[in-house]
Amino acid sequence: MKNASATILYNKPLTSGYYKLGLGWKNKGVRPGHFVMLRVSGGSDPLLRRALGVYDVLRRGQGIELIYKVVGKGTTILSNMEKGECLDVLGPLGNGFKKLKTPEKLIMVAGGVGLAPFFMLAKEHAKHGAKFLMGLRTKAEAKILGDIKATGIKVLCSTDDGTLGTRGFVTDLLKKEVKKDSIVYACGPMGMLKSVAMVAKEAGACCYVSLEGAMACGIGVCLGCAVKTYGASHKPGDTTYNMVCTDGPVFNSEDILWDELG
Amino acid sequence: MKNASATILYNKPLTSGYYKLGLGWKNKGVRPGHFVMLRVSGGSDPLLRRALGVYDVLRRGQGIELIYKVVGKGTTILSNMEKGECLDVLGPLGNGFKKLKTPEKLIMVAGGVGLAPFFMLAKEHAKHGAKFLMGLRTKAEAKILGDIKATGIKVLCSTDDGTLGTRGFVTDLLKKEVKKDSIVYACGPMGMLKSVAMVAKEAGACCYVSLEGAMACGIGVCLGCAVKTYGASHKPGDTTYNMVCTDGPVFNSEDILWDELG
Amino acid sequence: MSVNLGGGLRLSNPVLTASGTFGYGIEFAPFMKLNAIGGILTKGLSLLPREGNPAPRIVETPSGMLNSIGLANVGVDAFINEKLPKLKKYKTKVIANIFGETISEYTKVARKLESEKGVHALEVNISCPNVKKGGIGFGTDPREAAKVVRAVRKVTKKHMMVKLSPNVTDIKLMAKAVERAGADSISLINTIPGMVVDVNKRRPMLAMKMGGLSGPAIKPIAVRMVYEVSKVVSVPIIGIGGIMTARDALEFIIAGASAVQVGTANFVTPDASVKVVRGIEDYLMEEKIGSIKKLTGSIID
Amino acid sequence: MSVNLGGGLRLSNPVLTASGTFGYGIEFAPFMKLNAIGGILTKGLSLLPREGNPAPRIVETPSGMLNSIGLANVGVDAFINEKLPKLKKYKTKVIANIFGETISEYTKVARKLESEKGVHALEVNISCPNVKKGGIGFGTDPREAAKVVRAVRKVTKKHMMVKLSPNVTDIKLMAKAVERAGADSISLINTIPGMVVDVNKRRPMLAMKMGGLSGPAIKPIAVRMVYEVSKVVSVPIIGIGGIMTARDALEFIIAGASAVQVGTANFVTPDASVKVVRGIEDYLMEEKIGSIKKLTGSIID
Ligand SMILES: Cc1cc2nc3c(=O)[nH]c(=O)nc-3n(C[C@H](O)[C@H](O)[C@H](O)COP(=O)(O)OP(=O)(O)OC[C@H]3O[C@@H](n4cnc5c(N)ncnc54)[C@H](O)[C@@H]3O)c2cc1C
Ligand SMILES: Cc1cc2nc3c(=O)[nH]c(=O)nc-3n(C[C@H](O)[C@H](O)[C@H](O)COP(=O)(O)OP(=O)(O)OC[C@H]3O[C@@H](n4cnc5c(N)ncnc54)[C@H](O)[C@@H]3O)c2cc1C
Ligand SMILES: Cc1cc2nc3c(=O)[nH]c(=O)nc-3n(C[C@H](O)[C@H](O)[C@H](O)COP(=O)(O)O)c2cc1C
Ligand SMILES: Cc1cc2nc3c(=O)[nH]c(=O)nc-3n(C[C@H](O)[C@H](O)[C@H](O)COP(=O)(O)O)c2cc1C
Ligand code: FES
Ligand code: FES
Repeated sequence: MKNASATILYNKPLTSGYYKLGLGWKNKGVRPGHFVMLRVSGGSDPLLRRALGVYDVLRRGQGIELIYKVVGKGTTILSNMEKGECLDVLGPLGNGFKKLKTPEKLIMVAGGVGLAPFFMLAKEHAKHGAKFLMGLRTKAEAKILGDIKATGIKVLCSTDDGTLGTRGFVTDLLKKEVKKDSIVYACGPMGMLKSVAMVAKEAGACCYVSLEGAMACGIGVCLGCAVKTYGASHKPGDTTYNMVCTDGPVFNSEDILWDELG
Repeated sequence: MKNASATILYNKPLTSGYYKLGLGWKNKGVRPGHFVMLRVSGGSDPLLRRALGVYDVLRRGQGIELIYKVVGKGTTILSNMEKGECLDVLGPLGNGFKKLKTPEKLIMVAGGVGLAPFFMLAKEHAKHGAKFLMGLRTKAEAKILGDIKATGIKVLCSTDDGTLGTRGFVTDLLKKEVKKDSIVYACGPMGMLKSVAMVAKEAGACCYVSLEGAMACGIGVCLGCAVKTYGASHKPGDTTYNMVCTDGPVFNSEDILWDELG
Repeated sequence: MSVNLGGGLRLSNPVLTASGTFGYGIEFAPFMKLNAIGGILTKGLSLLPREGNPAPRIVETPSGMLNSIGLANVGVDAFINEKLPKLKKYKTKVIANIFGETISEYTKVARKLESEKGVHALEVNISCPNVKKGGIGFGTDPREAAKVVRAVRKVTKKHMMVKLSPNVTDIKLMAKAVERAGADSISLINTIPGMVVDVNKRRPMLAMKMGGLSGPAIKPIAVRMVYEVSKVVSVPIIGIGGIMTARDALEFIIAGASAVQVGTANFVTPDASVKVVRGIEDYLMEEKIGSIKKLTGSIID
Repeated sequence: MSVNLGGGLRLSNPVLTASGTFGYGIEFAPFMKLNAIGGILTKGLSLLPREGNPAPRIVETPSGMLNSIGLANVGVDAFINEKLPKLKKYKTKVIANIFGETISEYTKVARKLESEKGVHALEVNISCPNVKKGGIGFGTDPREAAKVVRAVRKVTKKHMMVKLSPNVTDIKLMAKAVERAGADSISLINTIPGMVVDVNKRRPMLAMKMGGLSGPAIKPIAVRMVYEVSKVVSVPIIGIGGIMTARDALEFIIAGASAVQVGTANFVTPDASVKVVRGIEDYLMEEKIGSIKKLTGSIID
């Protein structure tokens, strides 16, 4: 874990507001599900760093690659930065996804930019027969799937408008694919994660979700990114707060009090 | 007077932190001494616009050229902007220098980036025998004089370190050049302007100075850029505040209460 | 988009410009249609002209600025004779912001404006932090505030808006006091006292040492105060503080404001107020909300 | 660079880290030398562990942020048993920030810490705006504040720093009250209550509706309050509020602070506090100033 200045190697638009960002930032031990926090301005507007998942490790740990979607002030500034510019990167942060004993049972479920933590897993587990389910809004966005498809993993898509794959929600795909012994890893909008957790639960499958939460520090000190979880006993009364940045962002979906989430 | 988005035509470093900025910004009636206010950030840090004098009018009023020195947050951001980017420009603002009846008597005195309002005057009055006195820190900065020298106007330089022209202050040059019927126009740091005003006064010459002052609006409404001036009677008790942005930035040096200036 | 603030003041839309940030109105005619906004607050008017404070009077701060203008203004007479006539050709409402160092100065200024048809309402500034002798005492003590408001109430039949200072422990007490004393509406917030030090010179940046903080930096404080006040008064509230965009204005309206004032933003973007009007219109359309009234205080809390 | 704050507290330099922004200290060891700063303020400690408020707990604002963490902490016992031992190997001073919902809770926490050698001072937080029942009453009433301070004074021989809330009409009255009640030093400011509205959902952004504003946005207010307080008390003042750089810290020191606390900046740049230390050193050297003491309150006003 470190905070260090990184040089932008490339920062290229993919499609529909998605960008791919390469950073010269030495690292070791980065695992799928880890994230970093970027400082996108030298001034105080915006003040806080932005959290982005690590998409890939470059050049044997000499750099990292991220995928982001432009949604607000910080990501807009980021999208205007150019090759050669520098920015502060704090990381690697978070717990990451667990190492799998039965990777052939893995079903990854991603919504939009939620695919970020799965590229490394796809590379690793394509050969084991893991599956990748992706929810998109429309066919045009499918360009962000290029890398993942190239791993040879089995990819199934849903789109809101039916222009690619099944029309509807990615959870509809999951319903068909999930089995009792599946291991579901999910990342995407809160609403999607909640549905994924329910589908997995109904099927009796294990489910891990990568959560998002408003963050100030990323290192467990501001206590801002709290998420309500069940304590060890898992009884209704026994609840506590966990921090998305250090206890997560990956949680066992059974531990989350879903109704308490924004 | 208008506020309109302008495209950056070029933004090139000159020397020692000085930049030349070309803006596609239609205008008419811009005169020497006018200034504009640039919005260098879309966000709120920095919040306020930055004032820069108009250096030249481009392409028959299709654009303007400015010269600026990087001194702080706003000018640093500006220096990182690139050709093709847009920014809001408010102007032309201020009163500008008066039209001259006897341009052959004109002595322009500039300190550093204070040369900005004089290039247009130099172009116009080189042929009339006007003079241009310039105070620099060191020879390396002389590159910013290129355009003005090219007008053929008589240029005299002083440098702090003696590497070019006379060693010392530009006011030492002025002392030698100024006559009773001279018309002195000056722009530069406050300390320099004060000395220029004194030298001119001693010589019995007319002196107009272009002042700087912390500005929020540039259009006379915030009342922030006040400068204390003598009233019509010019008696010690009869003083008032003028606004640098609308009553100035060019003032008759006799009207200023110099001791009240920061 | 029209809004009835009661006491005879109806605005074509809920966007006003804040006192001291819009001159006497006419200065903005080159940049925008003055009729596109609900109304204009004048620079604070006093009985006699005031020169204001020594310079420097302003300094930038993170997402904000400090000012110590010192309530410089042409005086109420010159306003009536020289400024007001120029505003007559516009339909936008003119609200005169008034202040005094004594209660009798307040009432004298109010009386002079009473017969002016071109003045549609008064905003009583009990809160300016820049005048040593003046406003601040009224602005931070509910009883003193009530005295001023009652006195002005007696001499004006126009809509009387009362502008509060944020520089108090409990803004609700101030709001209740001025409501009881006869305010038709309450506007808040004025600037927050602040200071910047010039580290090189080891002096305050402002000649008067302190100034009033305005701009986006204070917005969360202002929204909170509007929300608090909306729970305890029944007169309309006008939200002020750091409004740069329509979304900022909507925060205030949803939190409880019937109208808003755009201040510092006028310096940054001269037609900021018009953009706020348009943005609110768009929002109402997109969200299918019939009127501003329905949005006011619609916060789910 | 060393600073004697009296009451037995001597710092190797005037830079501390603010409570609630530096965890229990040890979390920052990967990013900086903890010994490079004068001291560490712990997260606010209560008698029993506290879970804190529902999420969302933070939201960004222009040049600032709101938090409604709700004083979540491990409790004083767990602090002593689990956190404090890890800090023992560092030479930096450890100052325990304490709070309670009643006076007896304050004194109980203070008593538990009294015998801990690793705790070099207490900071009594009378000002946290996030606890409904708790701090705020003490923080905005001079008499209530004095009661808490006197009570803690009786049970501690350690240096007692008292932390003030800015949410008052006159900060000078609060400062004088806690000085008289036995404070060895006064730290200010805590956060300012604020609110952000989610315009799409028409809800407050924070689950608790309001939170405390921190960061550069509040710096001018904080500097002003430090300046005001420095004119009326004789105990040392510790400046807090929006310090991101050495120049920010120097503003506070020149205005009257003997030391400073770096808060929100720790989130943005984990080693911000060390950079502040170095920047102050450079400044003293360049300006040929022999000690921080000479700089404190050196403002030409
Ligand atoms: C652990 C983690 C991993 C993430 N990985 C990715 C990724 O790989 N690619 C990607 O595009 N996005 C990712 N996000 C979301 C990303 O952080 C936000 O989209 C981004 O912060 C938005 O910033 P903004 O200034 O553009 O938006 P604004 O809406 O202007 O941001 C305002 C504030 O809200 C916060 N915020 C806004 N959206 C989110 C969000 N969804 N989650 C958390 N905080 C938010 C911002 O950080 C900021 O503080 C991740 C978030 C987390 C917590
Ligand atoms: C009428 C006028 C014409 C000017 N013309 C030129 C020009 O042609 N070329 C040029 O390089 N500079 C010019 N200046 C000065 C220029 O405005 C400042 O250098 C610039 O604002 C500095 O901004 P900053 O953010 O880089 O510095 P910072 O120091 O970070 O600025 C902080 C604040 O102080 C204000 N400020 C800082 N320096 C000055 C100054 N000297 N005068 C007024 N306000 C200041 C800024 O506007 C800002 O609000 C002019 C100033 C005025 C008033
Ligand atoms: C330069 C300046 C001058 C002001 N003058 C006055 C004034 O004369 N009377 C008054 O009631 N408020 C005055 N104000 C306060 C504003 O009307 C407004 O309440 C405050 O600036 C907060 O809004 P903002 O953040 O949108 O600027 C002034 C503000 C500024 C910045
Ligand atoms: C997330 C967060 C948590 C805080 N928790 C505490 C606390 O437990 N006790 C306390 O006295 N102050 C607390 N504060 C206030 C800070 O110590 C400090 O007074 C305030 O943030 C202003 O400084 P800054 O602008 O540098 O952050 C907290 C501030 C933040 C941002
Ligand atoms: S972001 Fe600060 S604790 Fe998680
Ligand atoms: S800058 Fe606003 S009056 Fe001159």
